[in-house]
Amino acid sequence: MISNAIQIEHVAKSFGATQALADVNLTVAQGETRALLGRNGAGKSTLIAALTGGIEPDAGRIQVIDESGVFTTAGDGSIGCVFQKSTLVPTLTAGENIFLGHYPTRFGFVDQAAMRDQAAAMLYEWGFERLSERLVSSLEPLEKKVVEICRALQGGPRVLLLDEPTAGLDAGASQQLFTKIEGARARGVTVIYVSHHLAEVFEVCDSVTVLRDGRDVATGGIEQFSFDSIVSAMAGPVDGADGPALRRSGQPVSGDRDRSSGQKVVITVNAVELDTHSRAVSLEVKKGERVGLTGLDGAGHITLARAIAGEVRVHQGTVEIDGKALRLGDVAQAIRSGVGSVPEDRHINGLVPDLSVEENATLTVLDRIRGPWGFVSRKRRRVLYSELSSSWAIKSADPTQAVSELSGGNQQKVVLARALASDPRALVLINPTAGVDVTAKESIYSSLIELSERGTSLLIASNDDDDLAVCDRVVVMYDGAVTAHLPAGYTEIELMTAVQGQAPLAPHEDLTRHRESERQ
Amino acid sequence: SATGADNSAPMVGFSAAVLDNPFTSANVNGVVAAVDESGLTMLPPTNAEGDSGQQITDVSTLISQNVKAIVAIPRDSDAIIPAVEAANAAGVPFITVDTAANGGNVYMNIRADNVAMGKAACEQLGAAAGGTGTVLQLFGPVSTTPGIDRKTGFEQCMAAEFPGMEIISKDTGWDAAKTVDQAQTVLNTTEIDAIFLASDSVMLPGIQTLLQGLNRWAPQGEAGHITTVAIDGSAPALDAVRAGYLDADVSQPLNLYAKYSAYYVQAALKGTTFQVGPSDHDSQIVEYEGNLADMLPSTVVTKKNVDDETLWGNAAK
Amino acid sequence: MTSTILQAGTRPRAIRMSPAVRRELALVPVIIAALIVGTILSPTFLTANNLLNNVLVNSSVLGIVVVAESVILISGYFDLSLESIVGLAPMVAVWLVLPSSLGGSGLGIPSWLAIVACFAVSAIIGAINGLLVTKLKLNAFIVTLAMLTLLRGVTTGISGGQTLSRLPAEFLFLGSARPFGISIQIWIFVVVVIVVAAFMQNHPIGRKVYALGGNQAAAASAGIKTTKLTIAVFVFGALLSALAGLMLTGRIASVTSDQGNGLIFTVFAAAVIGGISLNGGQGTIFGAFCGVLLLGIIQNILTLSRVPSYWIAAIYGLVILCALIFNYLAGARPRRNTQRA
Amino acid sequence: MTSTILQAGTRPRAIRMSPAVRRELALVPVIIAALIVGTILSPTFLTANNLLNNVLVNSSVLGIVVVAESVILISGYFDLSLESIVGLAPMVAVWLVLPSSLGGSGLGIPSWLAIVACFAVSAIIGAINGLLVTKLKLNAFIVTLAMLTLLRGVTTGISGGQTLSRLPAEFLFLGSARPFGISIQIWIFVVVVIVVAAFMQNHPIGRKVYALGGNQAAAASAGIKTTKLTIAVFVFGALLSALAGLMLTGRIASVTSDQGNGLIFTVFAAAVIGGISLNGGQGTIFGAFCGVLLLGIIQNILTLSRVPSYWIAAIYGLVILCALIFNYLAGARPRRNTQRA
Ligand SMILES: Nc1ncnc2c1ncn2[C@@H]1O[C@H](COP(=O)(O)OP(=O)(O)OP(=O)(O)O)[C@@H](O)[C@H]1O
Ligand SMILES: Nc1ncnc2c1ncn2[C@@H]1O[C@H](COP(=O)(O)OP(=O)(O)OP(=O)(O)O)[C@@H](O)[C@H]1O
Ligand SMILES: [Mg+2]
Ligand SMILES: [Mg+2]
Repeated sequence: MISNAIQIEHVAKSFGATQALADVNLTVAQGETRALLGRNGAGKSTLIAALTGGIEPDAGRIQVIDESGVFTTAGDGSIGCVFQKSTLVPTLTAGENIFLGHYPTRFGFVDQAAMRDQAAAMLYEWGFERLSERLVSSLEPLEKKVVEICRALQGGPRVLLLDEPTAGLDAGASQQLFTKIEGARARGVTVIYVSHHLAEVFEVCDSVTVLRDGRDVATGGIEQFSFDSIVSAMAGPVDGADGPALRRSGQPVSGDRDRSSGQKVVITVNAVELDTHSRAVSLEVKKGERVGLTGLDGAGHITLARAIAGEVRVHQGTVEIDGKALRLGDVAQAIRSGVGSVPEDRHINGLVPDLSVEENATLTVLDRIRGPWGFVSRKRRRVLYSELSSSWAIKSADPTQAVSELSGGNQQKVVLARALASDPRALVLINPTAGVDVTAKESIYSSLIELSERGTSLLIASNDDDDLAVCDRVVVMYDGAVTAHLPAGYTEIELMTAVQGQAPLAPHEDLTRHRESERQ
Repeated sequence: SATGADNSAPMVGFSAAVLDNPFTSANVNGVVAAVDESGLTMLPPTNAEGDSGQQITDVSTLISQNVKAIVAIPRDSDAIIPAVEAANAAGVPFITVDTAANGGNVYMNIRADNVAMGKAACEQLGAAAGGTGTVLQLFGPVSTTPGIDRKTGFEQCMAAEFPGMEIISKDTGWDAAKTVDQAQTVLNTTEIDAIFLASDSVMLPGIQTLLQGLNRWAPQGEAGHITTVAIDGSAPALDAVRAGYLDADVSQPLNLYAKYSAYYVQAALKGTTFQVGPSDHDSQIVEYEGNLADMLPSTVVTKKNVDDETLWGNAAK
Repeated sequence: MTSTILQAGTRPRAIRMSPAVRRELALVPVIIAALIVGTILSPTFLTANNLLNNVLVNSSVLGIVVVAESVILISGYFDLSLESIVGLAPMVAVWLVLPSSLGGSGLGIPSWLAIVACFAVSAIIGAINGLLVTKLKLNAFIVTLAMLTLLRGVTTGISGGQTLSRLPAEFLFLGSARPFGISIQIWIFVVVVIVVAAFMQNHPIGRKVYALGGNQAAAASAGIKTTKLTIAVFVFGALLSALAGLMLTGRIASVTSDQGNGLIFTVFAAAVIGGISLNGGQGTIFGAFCGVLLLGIIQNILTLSRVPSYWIAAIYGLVILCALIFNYLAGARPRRNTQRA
Repeated sequence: MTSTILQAGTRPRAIRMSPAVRRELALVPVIIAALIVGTILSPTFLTANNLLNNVLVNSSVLGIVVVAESVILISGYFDLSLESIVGLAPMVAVWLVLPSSLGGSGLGIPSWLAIVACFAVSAIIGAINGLLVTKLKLNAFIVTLAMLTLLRGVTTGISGGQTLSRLPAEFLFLGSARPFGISIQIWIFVVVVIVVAAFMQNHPIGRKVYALGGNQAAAASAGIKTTKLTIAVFVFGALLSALAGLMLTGRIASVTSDQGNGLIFTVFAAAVIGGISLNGGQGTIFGAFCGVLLLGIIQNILTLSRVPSYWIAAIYGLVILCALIFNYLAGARPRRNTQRA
């Protein structure tokens, strides 16, 4: 008989006025892999936190059951968890992070050698040989994510909770993760899998639960669901207020592709070398054009975008806006020259959490909304903010609410509004829809399309296929150099190949094909 | 040595408790100058910055440098004892100035009687105020020997001789700003007839400004004069006595501290010994906490003797 | 049926004060309580004379340094060396003016020039602090701690440990002038509070300081020149502290070589009780002003109440601790203050 | 063709020291340089007598408080009140023992019991600090600052400002015993350093303290009981400081009411120069030990050299500032130290 490993009954949790979980009921069988889906703020991460004991539910009962008995905490090492937000200790080594709090000991002291060797062995499986001795603060985002996954797997947990584990992973690493999940499932490990990438869900999960407004609104075997049925369960009965109809992930937008031919060039990247040993990159974006920029982690596309936005300097080369050279490394001058930018991570450099929504949205133009005496004019600020908030549909209680109190999707819209406050001719967007749910994503896309049609040039640096699908063409970088220009209508295989630097395909090719065939 | 101490004169060490206090630094400068003048080499004074533990190390470091005698202004009479014992063990004569050591084998304590100073101030103040009214006592922290001794001398005398006077006491922490804060609050809220300043070098300029603001800075005999007596004998205080703003000031024998520090260092190097009884310079050598102390006379300064050249406040000009 | 996002927007929400305002007002009842206690304990407490000439005058120097420190704290940094500028700046000025017979330099520089010079010296010190924390990215706490030790040492060195008194009238003016019957110290303090508060609340530069302290990276990517702004903030703090030092010198009619020592602890206590967050980006100048008032009132009550002087310090510490706990219970605690000191 | 992942794994990489080790060793050449300078400046400097009895003995009390503070800093917190425990703990113990004629309580409690009691009091103070920063989430800087004021006041209150002397032999032992001809203060200091260093480096609890300071949320989600651990760290720091206080009392053969005042600034300077990060999670006890040694040597050189006394404090501050800048130039600076103090 298969017993239920996870049993959740009538669980509720509020944070002040926000009801994160209203009434959740969920049972997951031993060895099952369950997808937990829902829009931003549906309560997925809260439920995961309740399962690990990180938060105490206000009501209801949670039981996590072993084959042998009852255990309930992550503290004893029987629950492994990859949290949505990084939970690594940056000042410790990767190896120590993997064993955090559960060290192998000898005579009561930590057995450093054993810890090092075991961590090295785990990381080796992911292709990282010398990672275990390095400080986490010096790791790349991808490497950090792998360390987090290794920590979740360390000690052979019986239950695995994965909250958006593939965020930040590239295709190869994602496949490696799926292999691990497969292996764990074979050992009878119970898995809860949270993701906004529905393709992954169809690839790895046995069953699905959809949360909406803190309630479980749909549960069943994976075979009972389609892409569309999941999306409609997540969104609830549609009232049409949330933007255009949903498209299937990765599907290109229709539209007039030749709209920008003959227009003048707005962004010119002239023989930019990102660092001493990389080759020159040149690039042009015309008025009203939407250009995607992508590559593997560390390929340089993000750095190039940041350089254009004025955030970083480069080794060599110039960037021009409307023919005038930018002083790189000077954001203020970039803004004055007509560049707006959406930074890579809204939590790191997009928002000042304690300032109000309207102040965040107008932070780039403080000097332009002055009244008499040189002080900030509250009236002018409010007028500007009203325009921005209506064009981006920012939902906040009132303009003076602290931006930290908004939902992730709305916070992202504030960052977009901030980029547009200076009325830029060129907009550089880095991962503009990161962590945003499907519906919010669509409304961002439609706003971006409208913007470009009114003449703003967009450069979208992203690893998200959906972001790139909005573009007129995609520039692919590999190891600091441009390797391909793909006009809209490229196939997924073309993109994958270009991203890999057009070299002969690696073993991952097989995995990718496998993934393709499974989807069909 | 590498620093070029080619001077073959015997080296003398000096350990100061603090250097950022005007009275102590006047004292240190005077002693250093007098000892240098007497033909000995004085090492730069060490500064314990108010830390008794550091002062023990300072003395120990001086001993390591083979000094022939040590002069010290102790931070604390008790906490200096291990330093005295270390000097005793090394056979280095130990002389204290101003603050005594309460143990160990001290060659000579050169000091004035702070209790007697408090008493003298009380007598001057009580007489000038006519033995009635309220007196504001601005005292030094009782964690310092001069602070506690002056306070004790003043209060004992008040209780015994002027029981009709009420005392309001405020701790100034030997801090000019705190003195003004405390005095301002009391003067603004209470009718005060007399003020006793435990240290004019710290307190007088601020009190003067404060009283001027209250229209109470008036010389003797004019309306609004507040009977004021202080201890120390700094130059501004002597000026105030001269002009009649201060009724009296008890001047510390700072010039004598300097002179007799050099004197006793020379005596110690020669191996002279002293007995309890009158000294050869108008003072009494007494036994104090188990050691000899040369109780140098402090001078009550009034308008009559304020121009006396031997007062250190006059010499400092 | 609405989506989650819409719900978040439309959910009923009581008319709410901004957290900043709530934090400031949290102190008002405490101040009122302190006033009541004072009135009960001492009949002279609740008089205009006591409140103006004792509480406010005694708080002015402290208060100006609190304003300086608050701006630096809001910018996300720390400056312990302000207290040493309170000592050094007037020492430099007076030393330049006085003849060597009075412990001065003997250079005979006119007072106004000496005052300009001491502000210049303070500005340079602030700029060095700012450069060290921005360009070298050294920790502000430890840099300004070393600077504090250095400047205290320089003050002692210049003065040779002496107190400089017999100051020219220009220096005494700041301690004795009483325009409209109220001490100039109060006027300066109040003007500084009003001007800096207005500036921080509504001027673009003030708002940039909040953004800098709230999230330095976000401020930088919004085009704010964080390095220059940080240096400017340190320079501003140093200049205000020099002003406070000159005011203190005016009050005590002298410059002591330990002037300002120990002040910084009270400065931090007042700022934090007044709602300035040590994490940067939070708190207002008006709140800090309330913090200064509260500490001034408590100090005044303790002085009036004739508590044995040995125990005053202990009671003062206890009251501060209670005020902090009260601040927490009033929900005034900055939100994300989970860990870092 | 290899994937990025494989590339990352195989990319050539020089054999490298861990940053922690690099930061520690950064101080060794500085210490050697200081030793050379000292030897040149003074013939008495490089003698066993000077190095042991002047440098090390004087550094022992400071050093133990530095170890205590380092553990608290590594845990991601701050404790300014340690210096007041250095004063309060021995004051409580001695007060309990001494007759009222000598300023004591007159309770006549035996010395061993009084010592146990003073450690108990210190532990309670540490626990209160820990509770306030964890349960109420108050800022550690300001809580321990208020606690510092309170405890200093209590110390003055208990003693009435007096110095207590004529201590029983048990209290003097810690100052005067010289096992194998070397002061017991040095023995205790060295043993404390070795034991705490081994514990922090290799014991699971020590590693958990590093995790706590590096990222509290991560530590909590790894099942580490962060609240309990934090309180334990504060209690541990308080106990070590009480030990340091008893050692200081042994040295000066008395307890003064200002014992420990001002110590904490030097404690922070030594810890940070020794590579302890004020951001938590970084630095080692051995590094802190080197920081203590360096400051002790500099202090000793300044005393031995003939620098004019009034300028010693300034030079000391300047040297600390230079050491910090050197630390930066040696690449030893904690990396993410961009902003917060
Ligand atoms: N610590 C908190 N304080 C206040 N509100 C919170 C807190 N944590 C979660 N919430 C709220 O609870 C709700 C559920 O959040 P949760 O993070 O579980 O959503 P989610 O489903 O994981 O969303 P996403 O897909 O964006 O990760 C949201 O409205 C969120 O704002
Ligand atoms: N401190 C708070 N006080 C009040 N409401 C809050 C607070 N924090 C969050 N919320 C509410 O929670 C919701 C958004 O929370 P949250 O940022 O966790 O959403 P999210 O979509 O999970 O974000 P992300 O994608 O960045 O993880 C909003 O409804 C917001 O009003
Ligand atoms: Mg979320
Ligand atoms: Mg989530």
